[in-house]
Amino acid sequence: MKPKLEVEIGNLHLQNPVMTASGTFGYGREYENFVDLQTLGAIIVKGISLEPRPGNPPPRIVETSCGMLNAIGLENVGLKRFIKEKMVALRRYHTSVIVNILGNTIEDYCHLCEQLSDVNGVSAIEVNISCPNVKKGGVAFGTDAKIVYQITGAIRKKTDLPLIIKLSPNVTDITLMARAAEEGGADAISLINTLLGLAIDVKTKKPKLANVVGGLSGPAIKPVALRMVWQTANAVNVPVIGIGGISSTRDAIEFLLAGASAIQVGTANFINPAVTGEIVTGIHDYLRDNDIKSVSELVGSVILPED
Amino acid sequence: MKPKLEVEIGNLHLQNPVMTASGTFGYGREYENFVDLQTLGAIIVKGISLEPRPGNPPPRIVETSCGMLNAIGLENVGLKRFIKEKMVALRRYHTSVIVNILGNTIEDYCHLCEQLSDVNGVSAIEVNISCPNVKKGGVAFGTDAKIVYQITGAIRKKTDLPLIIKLSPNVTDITLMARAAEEGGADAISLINTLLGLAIDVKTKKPKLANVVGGLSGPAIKPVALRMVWQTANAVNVPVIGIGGISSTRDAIEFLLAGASAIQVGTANFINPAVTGEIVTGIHDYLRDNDIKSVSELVGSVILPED
Amino acid sequence: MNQFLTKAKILENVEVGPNVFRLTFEAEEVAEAAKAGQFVMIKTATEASDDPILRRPFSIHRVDGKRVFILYKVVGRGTKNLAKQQMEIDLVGPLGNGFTIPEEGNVAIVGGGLGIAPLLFVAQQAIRKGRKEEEILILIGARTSAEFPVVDDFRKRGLKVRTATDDGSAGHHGLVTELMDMEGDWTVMTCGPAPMMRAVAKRCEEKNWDCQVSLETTMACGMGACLGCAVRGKVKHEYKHVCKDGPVFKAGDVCL
Amino acid sequence: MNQFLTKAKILENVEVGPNVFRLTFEAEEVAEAAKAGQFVMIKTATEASDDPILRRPFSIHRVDGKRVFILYKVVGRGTKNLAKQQMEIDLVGPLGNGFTIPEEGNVAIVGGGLGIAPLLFVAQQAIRKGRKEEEILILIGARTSAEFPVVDDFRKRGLKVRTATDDGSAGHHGLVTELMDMEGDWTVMTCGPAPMMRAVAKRCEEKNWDCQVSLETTMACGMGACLGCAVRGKVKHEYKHVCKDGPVFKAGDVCL
Ligand SMILES: Cc1cc2nc3c(=O)[nH]c(=O)nc-3n(C[C@H](O)[C@H](O)[C@H](O)COP(=O)(O)OP(=O)(O)OC[C@H]3O[C@@H](n4cnc5c(N)ncnc54)[C@H](O)[C@@H]3O)c2cc1C
Ligand SMILES: Cc1cc2nc3c(=O)[nH]c(=O)nc-3n(C[C@H](O)[C@H](O)[C@H](O)COP(=O)(O)OP(=O)(O)OC[C@H]3O[C@@H](n4cnc5c(N)ncnc54)[C@H](O)[C@@H]3O)c2cc1C
Ligand SMILES: Cc1cc2nc3c(=O)[nH]c(=O)nc-3n(C[C@H](O)[C@H](O)[C@H](O)COP(=O)(O)O)c2cc1C
Ligand SMILES: Cc1cc2nc3c(=O)[nH]c(=O)nc-3n(C[C@H](O)[C@H](O)[C@H](O)COP(=O)(O)O)c2cc1C
Ligand code: FES
Ligand code: FES
Repeated sequence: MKPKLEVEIGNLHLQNPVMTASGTFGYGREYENFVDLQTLGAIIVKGISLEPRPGNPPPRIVETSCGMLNAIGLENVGLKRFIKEKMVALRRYHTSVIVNILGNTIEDYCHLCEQLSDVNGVSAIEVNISCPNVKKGGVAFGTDAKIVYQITGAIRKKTDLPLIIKLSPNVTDITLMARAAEEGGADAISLINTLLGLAIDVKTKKPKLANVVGGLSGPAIKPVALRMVWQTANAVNVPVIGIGGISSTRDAIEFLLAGASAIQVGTANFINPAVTGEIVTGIHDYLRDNDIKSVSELVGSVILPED
Repeated sequence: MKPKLEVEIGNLHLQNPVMTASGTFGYGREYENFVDLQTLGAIIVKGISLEPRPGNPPPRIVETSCGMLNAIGLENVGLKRFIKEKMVALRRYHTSVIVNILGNTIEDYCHLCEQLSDVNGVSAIEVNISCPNVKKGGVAFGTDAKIVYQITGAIRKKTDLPLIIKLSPNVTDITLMARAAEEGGADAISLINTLLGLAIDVKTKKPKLANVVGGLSGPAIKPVALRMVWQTANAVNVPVIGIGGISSTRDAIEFLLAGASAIQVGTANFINPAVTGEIVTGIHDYLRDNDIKSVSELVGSVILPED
Repeated sequence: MNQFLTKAKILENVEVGPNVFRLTFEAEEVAEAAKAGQFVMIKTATEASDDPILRRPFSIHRVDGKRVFILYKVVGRGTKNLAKQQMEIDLVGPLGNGFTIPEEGNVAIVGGGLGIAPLLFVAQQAIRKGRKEEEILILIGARTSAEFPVVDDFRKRGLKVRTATDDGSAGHHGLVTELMDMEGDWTVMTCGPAPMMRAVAKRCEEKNWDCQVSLETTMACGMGACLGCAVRGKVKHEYKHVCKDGPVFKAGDVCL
Repeated sequence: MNQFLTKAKILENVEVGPNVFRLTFEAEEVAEAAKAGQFVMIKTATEASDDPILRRPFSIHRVDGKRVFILYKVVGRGTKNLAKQQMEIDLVGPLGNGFTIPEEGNVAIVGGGLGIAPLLFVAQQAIRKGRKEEEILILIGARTSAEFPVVDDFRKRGLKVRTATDDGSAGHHGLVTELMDMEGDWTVMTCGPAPMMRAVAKRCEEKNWDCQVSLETTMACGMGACLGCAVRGKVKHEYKHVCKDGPVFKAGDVCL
């Protein structure tokens, strides 16, 4: 019997739990030579703001051990061009599209939400309250439980679309942020965004990124991400979407076992542009080989030691 | 002219800024086949508690991408045997010995401090308030600024030895913890301890560590450590000791540039048991090649972009 | 646009100059789709390793049937690893926009150091487009004569090559731009260190010649997804992306 | 104790059985210092890579002059990387405590699967200690006959070898412990999968034979510094460290 890959994230139905992490898959079509976009659970696009943003000056990326730092600075085409160009192209594929949004103020987020709610083809909204790169819209929102509650509540009123709050890992207790988002009305929590990091060039004595600090992603951060996903899944009742260093089917399964209802693949797209499709197949095969009928059976089924 | 490698950490004088991170160099002698212990800035020994601790059940370590998780569980010989056996052996070397301590209560820490203050050959005390492995002595102390202040103040009264408070990176704002330690009377701040992480075996569905979660160390965490060291060095007036993924001279220089007055080498000892000696030589050569007269000139000399 | 992810058999990976290697691999689809100036992204970590994590971009040096050639210099971790690989390589390509070879007029190819790598392919395509040997001029600069691994490859094709070295050990003693004393209308295609390309572009501006530059920058995805490969455009706060808008740009479109 | 950190020249790294490789390298100091049962820690990442980060422990299979032999099975990332190395390896050793070869009496060597790796060295040393061939008995178990890469190496030395396979494809059809029907006093040295070693230890206890087991566990440092390689001792909450207290233990001292 064919195992069931479908998952429900609130009232968002996905054909499988594999999504692309915002900012690592462009607006989707960049990867069409390597992945049949229609086989993905969802495409999450690069974070969109009300107005276009040019992003940070270069250098914007630097490689680290098993990871990378990025300070793209949330460069994006802005809401208008996104709707007019990118969304039109994406609608041709029969794949769920989740729009990641970012703003400088709660009002920005509310406007974005309102306007995206009417756009044909948008399946859900993921709210980036955690990007460390832009001073105003970044760290401040995502590291204070009160503000997380406030912003989620405000956006919640503006949309009936499934609402995913994406959390920053740069906090003492991730479960407080997750609970605040849940109480604010989030349909799901996604985590983690990047860890704040720094690299210095010892020859020039200058930071390797023009922005000085950047966000750490990739396999290096996987253990931290997995721990936070596990903690969060045990702390909230809404579904959790796992992100952080996922590069293989095995990684994806780890996150599902830890309690993630679905996963996102980020940096790994750069290393293997076909990886998302491979993970969809891989999860299917794992379920089949282990006689598991449905992904949902796997979710949270990690076996803890008794003591 | 020979560059000057000496550094002062409060009133602790070190012949150079290279130390061994607690828990990664045993009680020192384990490495005597590979490093001339007398060339090191200081040896920081495995964390010592009042009573011996057996540590956690196995498995205690698991490799991750460019890093490792450990849940040793603070196994150690206890204060008595440490003083009677390990310290006696260490005294034969003319190297500064810094004792890392841990406890379950503030009283434990105070007792340890008092008793170590009288031990011949102990150059300084490093207080581990950050180990994530043992429920009581770990996370709770190191992630609450009030408690950091309290514990530092209490210990401060018990010893005239240089007092180093070692911080946990699992916090929203590392500078708050650093300032609390400074206000409590710390002579120096060392950071970072390990990041809390998790790994799951997809075959058995069990966590790979018997303790479920463990501490992430190694090159994977270097960008996070460097960022926190930079933030902390800009926030406090006491010296900062940089730790986290340092595996080469270049890594060590990065930390010095970011503002660390000295550095500790941890996980890298496992990969290259001679690495600490190589870094001492490497820093010397870097100073010479760049016409820098003293390590202290390098400290904090990162060049930030103007904007 | 046709782009491929493939494991290609290595036919040869040999040192052809000091720390300069030529890698030859079999990748029919890539060879067929490739245009001069495009590049491939190569994974340099071994199959059982996650580090170095990012692929490395390399220009296509030339193609011959199913075979693709890369000319690269060992400068850091990735290229060190690459120099050890002898069985197969994992690559993505061809990526980016190539040089635009004009339908008529003279073509000057100006390379500096290893910047010469993509330029043999340019000459190859110019000839294929019907350009006569005498309409093509190759100018190559290097620090020293030891750094001319491909001069002979141009000459073998009957192309005029003039060289310049910083130390005078071969050709003109001085800068390669000092060789740009041609008359008439030229399209100049250049790749090399930034200061050299700046000088070439300046000379072209003075002469009113069309100038195409091939830029390098750190890349993560190589296909327009990460936005990491930004370089400054001519307008303030306008950025171009080397992997997607380039790597070949009109000199006037970017800050060199 | 003499321990060395060294880059050793690889003389051979070849497949000698299904996924089983024999690595031979030149490391005079290590060869001289080594005792049967000790191990080395090998870096499997390439020089320009941080991953896999931890060294991997491998028993010394045997030594011959300056040469050291390792017998290893490709099971994961580290051993996959190792199987590709052909120039030199970066190693630390010899580490740990070896087998204690008794001054007199019979010696039985019981290996399961690749657990046979350190045992050839035991036989070699027993002979060097003046033990006669007939005082040494080699018992080897495996799943199938394909997994006997070193049986001939024992026989070549004139040693008695009896084998057992789970599938009956060679030797006794059954467990290697079923071959432990010797009479008299024996010292038994064993290395192999945990269930097999448990069974061997149990048989030894019944017969009142001295039993030495060689344990495996994940290691980080290999030299007693990290305390990561703990195994349970016989007392509750007492742990032994494989790299320093072992890898060879008296069967009675550890929980198998
Ligand atoms: C479109 C494109 C085409 C290229 N074509 C070629 C080619 O044909 N032949 C060739 O030898 N190289 C080429 N390069 C440069 C090549 O990608 C780098 O040399 C390589 O990535 C270095 O990797 P590494 O790991 O060895 O060095 P690293 O360890 O990453 O870096 C070593 C040194 O090189 C510098 N460096 C790293 N990457 C780059 C880069 N992309 N550009 C400039 N400096 C860099 C670093 O700052 C550092 O100083 C090209 C780059 C681009 C963007
Ligand atoms: C003292 C000692 C001596 C050893 N001698 C030999 C030897 O002579 N020949 C040989 O082939 N192997 C030997 N081993 C085992 C060898 O170290 C492991 O097979 C190797 O570390 C696996 O590395 P890997 O990266 O290929 O596998 P990994 O990717 O790390 O793991 C692959 C699989 O092997 C398991 N595994 C990993 N490490 C060990 C381990 N140390 N013990 C048991 N299972 C493990 C993992 O759980 C996983 O299932 C020895 C181990 C020790 C501790
Ligand atoms: C180049 C880059 C750009 C990113 N841009 C965004 C973004 O616009 N919005 C967002 O919410 N997250 C962004 N992220 C974070 C990723 O979506 C993801 O949360 C993070 O990279 C961790 O996952 P990974 O380790 O799989 O990459 C970006 C990450 C990278 C590497
Ligand atoms: C195996 C192991 C044991 C450790 N034990 C201690 C300890 O007892 N006390 C302590 O303060 N830190 C301990 N640490 C943390 C290190 O001292 C260091 O802060 C951390 O590993 C980060 O540095 P690294 O990346 O260089 O290893 C331990 C780390 C490891 C890997
Ligand atoms: S390298 Fe990713 S957009 Fe250019
Ligand atoms: S492996 Fe480190 S103590 Fe044994």
